[in-house]
Amino acid sequence: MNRERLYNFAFFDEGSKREVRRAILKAVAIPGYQVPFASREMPIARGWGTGGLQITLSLVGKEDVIKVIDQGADESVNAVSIKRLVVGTTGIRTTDDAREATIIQSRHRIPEFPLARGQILVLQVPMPEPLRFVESSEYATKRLHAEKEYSGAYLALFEEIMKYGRVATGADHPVLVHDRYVMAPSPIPRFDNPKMMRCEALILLGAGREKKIYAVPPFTKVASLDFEDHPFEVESLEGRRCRRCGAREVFMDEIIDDASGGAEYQCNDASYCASRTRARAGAPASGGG
Amino acid sequence: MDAMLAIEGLGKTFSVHQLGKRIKACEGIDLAVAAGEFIGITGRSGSGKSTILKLIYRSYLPQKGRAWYRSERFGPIDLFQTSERQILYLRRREIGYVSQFLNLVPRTTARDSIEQAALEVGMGSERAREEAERMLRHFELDEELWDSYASTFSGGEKLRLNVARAMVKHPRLLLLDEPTASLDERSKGKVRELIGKLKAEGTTMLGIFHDLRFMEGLCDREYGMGLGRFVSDALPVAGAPP
Amino acid sequence: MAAEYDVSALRVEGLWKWFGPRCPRCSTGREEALERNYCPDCGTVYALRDLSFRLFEGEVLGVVGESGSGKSTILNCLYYDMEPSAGAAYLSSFEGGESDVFSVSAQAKRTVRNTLLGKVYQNALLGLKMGFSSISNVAEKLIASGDRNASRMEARAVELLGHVNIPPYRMRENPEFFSGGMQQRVQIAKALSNNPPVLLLDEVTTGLDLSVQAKVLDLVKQIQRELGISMLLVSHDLGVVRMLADRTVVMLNGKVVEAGLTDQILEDPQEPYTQELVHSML
Amino acid sequence: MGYIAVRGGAEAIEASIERLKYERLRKGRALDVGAAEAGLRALVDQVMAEASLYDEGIAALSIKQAEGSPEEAVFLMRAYRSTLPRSHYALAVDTRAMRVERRISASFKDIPGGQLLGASADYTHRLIDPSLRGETDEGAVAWVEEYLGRVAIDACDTNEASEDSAASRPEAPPASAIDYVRSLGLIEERQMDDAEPRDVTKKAIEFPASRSERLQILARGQTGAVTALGYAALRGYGATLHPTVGELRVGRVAVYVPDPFAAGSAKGDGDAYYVGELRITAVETLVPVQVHKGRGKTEIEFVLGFGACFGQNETKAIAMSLLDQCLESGDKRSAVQDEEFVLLHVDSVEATGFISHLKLPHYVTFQSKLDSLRKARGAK
Amino acid sequence: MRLDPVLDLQLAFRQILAAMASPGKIADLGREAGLLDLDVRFNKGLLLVALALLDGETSFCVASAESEAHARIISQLTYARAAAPGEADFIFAIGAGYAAEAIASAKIGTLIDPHLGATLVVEVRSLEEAGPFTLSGPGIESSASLGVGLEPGWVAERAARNIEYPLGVDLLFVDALSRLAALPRTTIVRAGV
Repeated sequence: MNRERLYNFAFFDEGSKREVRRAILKAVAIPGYQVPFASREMPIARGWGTGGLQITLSLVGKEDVIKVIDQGADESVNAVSIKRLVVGTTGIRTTDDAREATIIQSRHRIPEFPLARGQILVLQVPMPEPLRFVESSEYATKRLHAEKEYSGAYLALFEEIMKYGRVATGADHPVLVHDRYVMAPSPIPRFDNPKMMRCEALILLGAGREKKIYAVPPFTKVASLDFEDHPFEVESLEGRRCRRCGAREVFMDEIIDDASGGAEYQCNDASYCASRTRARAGAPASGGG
Repeated sequence: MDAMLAIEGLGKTFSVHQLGKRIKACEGIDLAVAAGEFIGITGRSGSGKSTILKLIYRSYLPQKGRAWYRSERFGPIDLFQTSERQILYLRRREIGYVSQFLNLVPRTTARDSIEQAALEVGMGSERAREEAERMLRHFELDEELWDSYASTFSGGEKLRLNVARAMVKHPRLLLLDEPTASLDERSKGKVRELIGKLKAEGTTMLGIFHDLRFMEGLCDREYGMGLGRFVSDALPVAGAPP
Repeated sequence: MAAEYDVSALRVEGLWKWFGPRCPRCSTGREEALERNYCPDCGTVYALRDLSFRLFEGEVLGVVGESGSGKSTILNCLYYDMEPSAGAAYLSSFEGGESDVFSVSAQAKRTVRNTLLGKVYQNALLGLKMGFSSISNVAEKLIASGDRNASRMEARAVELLGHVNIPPYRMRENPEFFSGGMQQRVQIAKALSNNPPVLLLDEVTTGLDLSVQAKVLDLVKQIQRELGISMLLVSHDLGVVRMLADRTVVMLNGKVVEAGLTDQILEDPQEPYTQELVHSML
Repeated sequence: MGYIAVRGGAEAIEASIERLKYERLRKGRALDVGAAEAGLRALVDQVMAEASLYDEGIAALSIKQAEGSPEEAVFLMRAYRSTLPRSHYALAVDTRAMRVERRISASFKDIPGGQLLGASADYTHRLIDPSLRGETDEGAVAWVEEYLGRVAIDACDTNEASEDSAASRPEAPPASAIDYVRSLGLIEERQMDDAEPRDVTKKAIEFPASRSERLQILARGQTGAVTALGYAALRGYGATLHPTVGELRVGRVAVYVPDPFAAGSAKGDGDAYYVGELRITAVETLVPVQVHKGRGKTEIEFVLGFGACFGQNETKAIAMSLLDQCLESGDKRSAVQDEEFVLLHVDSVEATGFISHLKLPHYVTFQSKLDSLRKARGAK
Repeated sequence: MRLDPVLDLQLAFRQILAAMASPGKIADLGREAGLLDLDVRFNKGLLLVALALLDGETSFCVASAESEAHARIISQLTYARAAAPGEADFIFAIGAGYAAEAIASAKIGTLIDPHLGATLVVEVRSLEEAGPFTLSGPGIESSASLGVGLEPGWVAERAARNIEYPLGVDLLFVDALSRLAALPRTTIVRAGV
C-alpha cells in the first residue's frame, strides 16, 4: 500500500498520539470513567472503530503483534480493513491467535482464550454512555456520574423486570467498575461480561465519534448490574455445540442451515474454533497471519 | 400547700389590625390551683373565661403576666415563656384540654383515636388498646361504632369521644372548657363520673361549666368572672421565684 | 416512642436565595431597598432572605404563605433542585448534624438526597419519570438509597401504591397516562418509600379532588405517626397545615413574618398579614 | 462476487476497491484535478469548509477521488488533516479587515462603502445553459482576457498571494451597516470577549459550550444539516421574530502566525508572520429580541448573529448566524436552541460515519438480543 | 539526540502505561533514557517522561531547588506551558524534600472532570519491588510491595489529597537508574508489609 507510506508511522502525528496517550493514562487511573479527548478523524468512518483504532495507533510499536477481530472473526471485512491500515502505516506483524497478540483490537467480542498479563485488549465502542437511554443530555449524564447517581441505570433493568418478567438486555449490559463508575462494556454479548471481572489483561475502550476513552486495569472488579433476586445471566448455551469443533461453553453463532432450514451452531470466535479444529485433526495449533 | 399552677397579672388584648381595633379580653388575673384541686371558673358568656384556659394552653399569646406550672418533666416553668417544643411536649404528656369544640381527626376510627392518645403518653400498645376499650365502654359508645370514623358520629357521641381522648392520658393538669355544653343529661352524668374519678386519682383540674349544678360537689373553689377580671388568693408554686 | 422533645432533625441558618445580578443598592440587604422582594434598580428578586428555622425530630412544621412568598424555594434549596445563594443547613442524620449539607461535595449531596430526604413535588412531572411504570417510579427511590432486591422493592411499591389508592391493575402502567391526582399519589408513595428521616412536601394536595385530598392527608398523617418522620410541609392551604402541622411558619416576600404553634397561629395570629391570611380562609 | 462478512475479507475488499476504480473510470475519461479545482469552485469551497482544511488543491483531489461526493471528500480531507502536526496557531482573524469581493446588506438601501454585488448566482435565472457544453480551455482564456480588458477587478485569484499584494490592496472600510445600527443604540451591547477561542479539534467539547466552540462546529458543520436547522429556526422553531441580514461579505482575509519565540506571542503583541490569505464568507444578522429592562419594561433590541465559513457559501453562513443566536438565547424550547442537539448532530464525518456503520455486521449483538427476547417470552 | 522521537518515545510510553496499569511493578526506562544525549542537569528518566507526555497543549510546573532552570529546560524541549502548581497538568518534584509539597499543591480534578487531577512525576533515590509499603487496588492481583527512596510525609499527603475518590493525584516515581513505578489514585498504600 504505497499510498499509506506517505503517512506517519502509525498514521498520526506525534501530538495526536500524545493526547490519546495522556487520556489513556488518566483512564487507567480512574477505572470506568470516560475521559474526554479531541478524537481525530480517521481514514475509516466514525462508528467503524475509530475510537479503538486511535488507541491502537497510539499504543503500537515495532515489536507489537496485533490481532483485530470484528464480531469474533479475524477475516471479516471491517477487521481486515482496520488491520490493513495498522499494518500499512507500521509494518508490524499480525496474528489470528489471541494468545500470541500483544494488542487485540476487537468489536463486539472478548476472545474465548483467557487474556494474559501484559496483553492489551482494545474494544471499539459506539455508545460509551451507559446512561444515555435514561438521560439524553451529555451535560446531565456527566453530572450523574459525578454524583454516582446510578438509580437510572438500575431503574432501566428494574423496569424490564416489571414489564417482561426478567432483565431483557442484549449486548452492552452495563457494569459497575471498581464499585464507582457504571460503564458500557461496549456491545459485547453478556457472555463476555464476566471475562472483564479481574481480567489479567489491560482493557482499553475507545469511542471515536463520542470522543471518550476509558479503561479497566488488570485485576479490577467489574460487576454486571443486577439485582439480588434477578442475578445477571449470560446468554443461554443450553444444548448448543459447535458444529465444527464441538465446543460447548463458548459464545455461538446461530446459523440457519440451508438444507434443513433449522438452526445450527458454530463458535463465534473464529480463531478459537480453528485452533480447536486443528488440534482435533492432530495438526499443530499455530497463529495464522 | 404548693400550687400546681399559679397565674399572676395575666392580661390579654386582641389587636384586630384590619379594623385598627384593640379588644381587651382580660386584665390583672391572678389564680392559683393546688395539686389535686378542682377549680371552677364561672361567669357570663363573653366574660373571658375560655380566654384564660386558651392562654394557659398557649393557643393564645398573653401580653402580660406569668403562668407558673410545676412540670413533672421540666420542673417549675412559666408556660407563657417556655419554648413551643416544651409546650408540645406538655400537651402530649401532662396538660389536657377538652372543649365543646371537636378536635378529632376526621377519618380515624373511635378506637384508633383514643388508642393514639394513649400511645402518646407512652403506654404500651397492649395497654393502650385495653384503655381505649375501657373508655369506649365507660362512655357507652356502641361497640359497633368503635371501628367507625368519628366524623360519622352524632354530636353527643363525638363529644364523649373527645372527653375520652383527653382523659385516657390521665393528664396531671386538665383544662375543661365547657365540655358538656351540648351533651344530654345521661352523657353529662358519664363525664361527671369520670371527672370525679380523675379527681380521686389526684388530677388537677381547671374547668368552666355553664351548668353550675354540674360543678356541685366536684368543685373545691370557684372564681367568679366579670368583665375580664377576678381576684383570688394565689398559692405559690414550689420553686418559682416570688 | 416520643422523641426527645428538642432535637432538631434539620436546622437551617441564614438561608438566602436571589435571582438576578444584585446591585450595590439591594445587596446591602436593607428592607427599604426593595419593593416587596424585588429590587427595582437591577430587577433582582429575593426569594429567600436570611431565613433560619429548625425542624424538630418527629414533628411536622408547616410553612404557609401566598405564592411567591418563597416557601417552595426553601424545599428546592434543601432538595438540591436549586443552589442557595447563601446560608447553611444541618441534618441530624448526616455526620451528626455537624456538616453544612449545602457545602459538601456533589457526591455527598446526592447521598443526602437519596437516603436522608424525600420530596413530593407540586408538579408531578418533576417528581416522576413519566415514561416508567408506577412501580418503577416508587422503586427508583429505593434503588437510589441502595436497595438491590427487585421483588422486595416491587412488594414495597405495590404496598405503598395500594396505600395511595392506585388500583393493582394500573400499577404497571406509566404515570403519563394517569390523572393529576393519581400522579400525585404515585409521587407520595415514591417519596415515602425509603422512610427518609426528613420529608419535604410541596403543596401535596393542591389541585386534587377533595376526596383524594383527604386520603392523601390521612396517608401522610399515618406515615408520620407510624414512622415519626420529620416533615416540612409547604402549603398555601391553612386547612392542610391545621390538620398536619404541630408548628407553623408564615412567610411573606421571602421572610418569616410569624412563627408559632399551629393552633396559636390560627386562633390568635399576631401579625397583620397572618390575620389577613387566616381571615381569608374563614 | 458474493461475500460472507466474516471470511475472505481481504479478497473481498481488494475486489471491491477495484470495482470502485472501474466505476470511476468506466466511461473512459479521467477527471482533471486542475479542471475540478477551477470549475467546481462551490464544491471545493464547501468541502474545504466542512473539512476545516483550507487547501483547494487537496480539496479538488479529494473530490475527484470521492467521485464528487461531498461527504466522502470531506472524510478524506479530515483524515488527512489528522496526520498534520500542529506547529503553530494563527492569530484570530478580524473578518472586518477583509478584502471585499462582495458585500450586501438587506437592512439598508445603501451602506457605508456601498453595496457590491460581486459574483453571485442570486439573479441568474436558473435555466440550463446548453452553450456550456461547448466551452473549451482556449475559449475560457480568451473570454477572461477580454473581460479583464473591460472591467477593472482584482484578478489575483491564486493561492500565491504575497505579503506585498496583501498589504497594497485596499481593505473594506471598518464602518459598516452594523455600526450604524449600533450608533443608534439599538444593538444589545455585549462584553468584548478576547479570550483565546477554544478549539474542539484540540479538546473535546464540554457542555455548556463556549460561543467559540459553537461557531467552530457550525462553521465546519455539514452544509445541508446547518441549512436545514437554520431553516427550521426561521420557520418558528427557535427564532421568534424575523431576522435581517445586516451585512454579508465575501472576500479575502490575511492570516498571521505569531513569532513562536517571542514572549507573549500567543496574545499577538509580539511579531507575527503573514502566511497567506483565505477566501471566506462572513455574515452578521440582526436578530430582534425582547430585552427586559427592569421595572417591568421590555424593549426590542437587536442582537448580532454571526456566521462565517471558508470559501463562498452564503446560505450556510446565514443559517449559521441564525443558529448562533438560537444557541445564545438561553431558551431551550425548540430543538434548534438546544446546543447538545445542534452541535452533536451537524458534523458530516460523525453523522455519515455512524449512520453508515449500520452496514457493518451486528450478529453478535443481534444474537444476544434474540436470546433475551426468547427468555422474556418464556418468562411471561 | 539519538533518541527516536517516534519509536523510542512509543516504547517509553508503553512502559509508563504498564507501570500505571500495575501499581508497584517497576518499569525500566534505562534504554530510552540512555539515548538522551542532552546535557541537562537532572534525571534523564524524568526528562524522558516529560518528552513522552508533554507538549504545547499541556501545562506543568517544577518543584525543586532550581525550579526556574528546570522549568526552562522542560519548556524548551516540549513547548509545554509553565503554570502555577494548582493549575499544572504535570508537576515535577526534583530533589529531596519536594514531593510532599508538590502533592499538597497539586490539583485533584473535579467530580465532573476527575481526569483533571494532576500527574506528579517525582524523583526518588531508589525503587524496590519489596519494601515498607503494601499496595492494593486495581491493577494489583492481591497485594504488592514497594520501596520508595523518598523522605516520609508523602504517604500522608497523598492520602489527604486522595480522600474523596475519584478526586486525586496520580504519581509516577522515577529513580536514578531511570526506573519507574506508578501509583494511580486508586492504589491504597499501607505502611508495613
